[in-house]
Amino acid sequence: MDGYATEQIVGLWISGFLTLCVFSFLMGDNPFYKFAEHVYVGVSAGYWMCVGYWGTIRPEIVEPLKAHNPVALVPLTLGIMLLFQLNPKTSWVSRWPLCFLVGMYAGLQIVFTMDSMIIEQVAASIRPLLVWDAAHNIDWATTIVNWILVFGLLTGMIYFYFSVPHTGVVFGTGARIGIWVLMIALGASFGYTVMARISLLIGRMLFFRDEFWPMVQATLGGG
Amino acid sequence: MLDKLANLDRRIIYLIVLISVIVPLLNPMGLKIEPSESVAASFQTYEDLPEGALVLMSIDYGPSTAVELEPMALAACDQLLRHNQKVAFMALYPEGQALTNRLIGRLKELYPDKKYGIDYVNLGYKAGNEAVPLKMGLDFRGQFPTDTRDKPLSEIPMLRSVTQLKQFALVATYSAGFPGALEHIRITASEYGMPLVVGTTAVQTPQYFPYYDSGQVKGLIGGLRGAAEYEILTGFKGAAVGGMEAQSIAHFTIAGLIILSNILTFLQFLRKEEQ
Amino acid sequence: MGKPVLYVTGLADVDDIQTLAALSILSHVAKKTAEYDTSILATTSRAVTFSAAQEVVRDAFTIAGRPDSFSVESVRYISDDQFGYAAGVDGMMVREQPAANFYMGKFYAESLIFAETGYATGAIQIAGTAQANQLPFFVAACDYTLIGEELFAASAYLSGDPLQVGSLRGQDVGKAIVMVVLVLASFDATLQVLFDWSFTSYLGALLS
Amino acid sequence: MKRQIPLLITFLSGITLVIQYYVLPLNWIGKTFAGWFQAITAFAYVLAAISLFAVNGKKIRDRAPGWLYNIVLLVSLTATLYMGLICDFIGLGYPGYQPIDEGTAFDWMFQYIYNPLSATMFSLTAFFIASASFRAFKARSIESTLLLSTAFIVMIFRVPLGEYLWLKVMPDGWSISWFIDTFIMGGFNNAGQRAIQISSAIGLISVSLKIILGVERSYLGGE
Repeated sequence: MDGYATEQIVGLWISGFLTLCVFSFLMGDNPFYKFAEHVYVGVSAGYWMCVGYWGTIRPEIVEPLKAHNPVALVPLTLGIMLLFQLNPKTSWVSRWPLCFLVGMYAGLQIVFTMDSMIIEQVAASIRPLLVWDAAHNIDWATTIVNWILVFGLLTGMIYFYFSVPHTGVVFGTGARIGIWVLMIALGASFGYTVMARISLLIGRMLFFRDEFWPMVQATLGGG
Repeated sequence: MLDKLANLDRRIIYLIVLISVIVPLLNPMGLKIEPSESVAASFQTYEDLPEGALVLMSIDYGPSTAVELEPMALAACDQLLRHNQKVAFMALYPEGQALTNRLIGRLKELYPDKKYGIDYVNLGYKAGNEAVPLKMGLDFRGQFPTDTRDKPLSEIPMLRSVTQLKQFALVATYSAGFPGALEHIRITASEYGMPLVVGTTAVQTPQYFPYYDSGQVKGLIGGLRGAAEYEILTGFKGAAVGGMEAQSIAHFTIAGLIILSNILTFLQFLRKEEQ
Repeated sequence: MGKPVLYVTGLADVDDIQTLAALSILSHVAKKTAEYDTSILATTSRAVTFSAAQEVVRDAFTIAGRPDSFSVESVRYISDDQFGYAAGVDGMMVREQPAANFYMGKFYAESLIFAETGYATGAIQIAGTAQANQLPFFVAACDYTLIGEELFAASAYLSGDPLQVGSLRGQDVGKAIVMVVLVLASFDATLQVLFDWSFTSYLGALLS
Repeated sequence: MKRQIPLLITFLSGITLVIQYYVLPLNWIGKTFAGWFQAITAFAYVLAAISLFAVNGKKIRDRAPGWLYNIVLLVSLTATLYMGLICDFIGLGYPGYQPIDEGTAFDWMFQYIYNPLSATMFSLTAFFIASASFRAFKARSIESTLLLSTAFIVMIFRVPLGEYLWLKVMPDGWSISWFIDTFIMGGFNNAGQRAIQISSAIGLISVSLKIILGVERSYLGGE
């Protein structure tokens, strides 16, 4: 029937209805929005659990146990202990798996932060403060960028240096320039965030233009 | 009059934004888009891949950011399949697995002759955030024993000989947040030395620019704008280019709102001075 | 007397470091409001954060010597949902007309809704978060904003706990090393460009 | 006892992970720990779904205000779990396929219910950013003026219309996108972002050390 399978038609009508329910929040909180919100919370929690089971619990625990591999008992017991958090009286039991997660998470941060987020970033900011271009006179653009990179990072770090009051020549002006550099960086991030938020709305309008409306025309308008 | 305009009702502003997005979508102006350097670098990284290369694509975004990231992933997959290279999908984001299904559905339409298991495969989602790239680098087959159809890697033609992460020519992550690009940068790229291309939302682009500047990331594609540039570079007819006009008008509207509001505040300030 | 002080903690639970910093700052703010006998309204979006916040405010009032003026109503759980939390806190802002709004902790897109309504009610607004992509909005809309690490520095400083302040000192040593290396290495690279000679290349030649 | 053993677990799991990273023959420990970490995180999703049943069940029993919505939530949660998990347990699933794969009812639910709800929920932020831009974003200090003017430049000239108008007005030697790429993003943004990220990376390592050594215990919550 004009290229749309029935479950696609039903699906698109439901999607259209739910999209309008969520948009109704703009008119103020109302039953349609509350309905859509609660469906969303229920469906997303269900989705995460199903994908978590098939993706991780089954291969990490269920299958090794079927193959009589006792090591899988450890994550199983730690996992079940996590469920004790539901009842306040036995919630102390859930601390054991929680501590394993938090301890390992802390270990991961120590191991994988130093190199990629500090050393390589500082190395990339080390730039010569004067650059010649091919014809051996000053390449102004790169020199200025290098100055911004080196002294921008330096003053930015001074702004985040807390054990000395931000007064006086070095720390006073340093922190002052530092906050200005941060403000320009945050300004750029503001511009990009506006771009992101608007494209979310464009995405929903594209849904109506490219998926929902053609289906309605195909089925109701007789094509 | 001044005060009434200053605290305009929210709903009127919502209406203005809605109109500024809908009108350009209904009649596109066809403005030219200039690809930027970091997007051209990502395109080139894919282009330089050898014939029949194997790429690991990590789909780390959810439905809320699919509008920005799906066009990028689709254009890249189109580029790979056109050069009959192979792509294995994985996901650090739970919703990534279902969105990979959607990508595969589109690829089936575009390339009916390409087969699941020979040209593309879905290894699915693994919980555990950073622990996934950590284990994947130590023992790839241990982290992904089967694909989402429970077929062991040894029975999948394109992955039969693959046991280590190093056997992939390139890793690409299309990431909306945590877990995603930062985990791949810190572990997959920095730790295991894999070449990495990052596609991300416009919100996170400024945060990842330093990693492109330091060379830890081979290419960076940012937001719907980056997706539109990538579509132009690969010549893929996607959704992103169409959205850019609406993006332009909406940006001008919001910039106008900020200016108007500051002018109004200034006028109110002047009037208070006179009293 | 007069208008209350509103203290909004972020969306994350106590397992997030930003929420812990928010609670430590809350205890200081609650102590101040107790001393000046103004009422405080603290809102939370997670059950565990709610119970922790109640403890913090009750202790603060007792330490300030006014255990009687602590009311259970002053700490409220609004909702787990992001926009439900935003709508709930907005309603309180419009009804209670607080004189000062604090937004401390981990915020996402709803930070806009708080800052906008808070601005419209004319309250003084102070925000603090380490969420990099929410900082621009707080800076643009609030009177003062704690940026990233400042949130943790403020909570350590206000808590007065020697361990916290000590670790702050330790982190500053790390930052000092980064600054010194940055300046010296850049200076060295400049020498390399100007005179085609630098300390590092000289050392390199010696060692090899 | 309730606090000593959990802190010991945090210490052991953190230290083991750091040691196995530097001592290469030991990195099979890293692999096993990573597997356990993944399994427990997946169990956290199970915990979230079960606690939803507990919280909403209680609200329905006590007829708390809006309990109808809680029924909607539980119905959508149970339906999702049925389609993604339970149907396979009771043998009504898809032979040879996981029930969450392409073309299944679960996949249909994701595409036509979860997807529009989640996408539209976040697209609301496009409206919020517009109203906040008008009502709250004032240039009140040097810092916010710097931020708003950079945001203005990025917003206007990072979109095709802006570039088009710039080319119309300015002599063609001056490319605005080159200026933004080189100075605003390449200079100030990289310097400012690095200042923020390096300071927070150092802070992250310090907090992780405090967690492993048991100095930072507040994640254990009350007694």
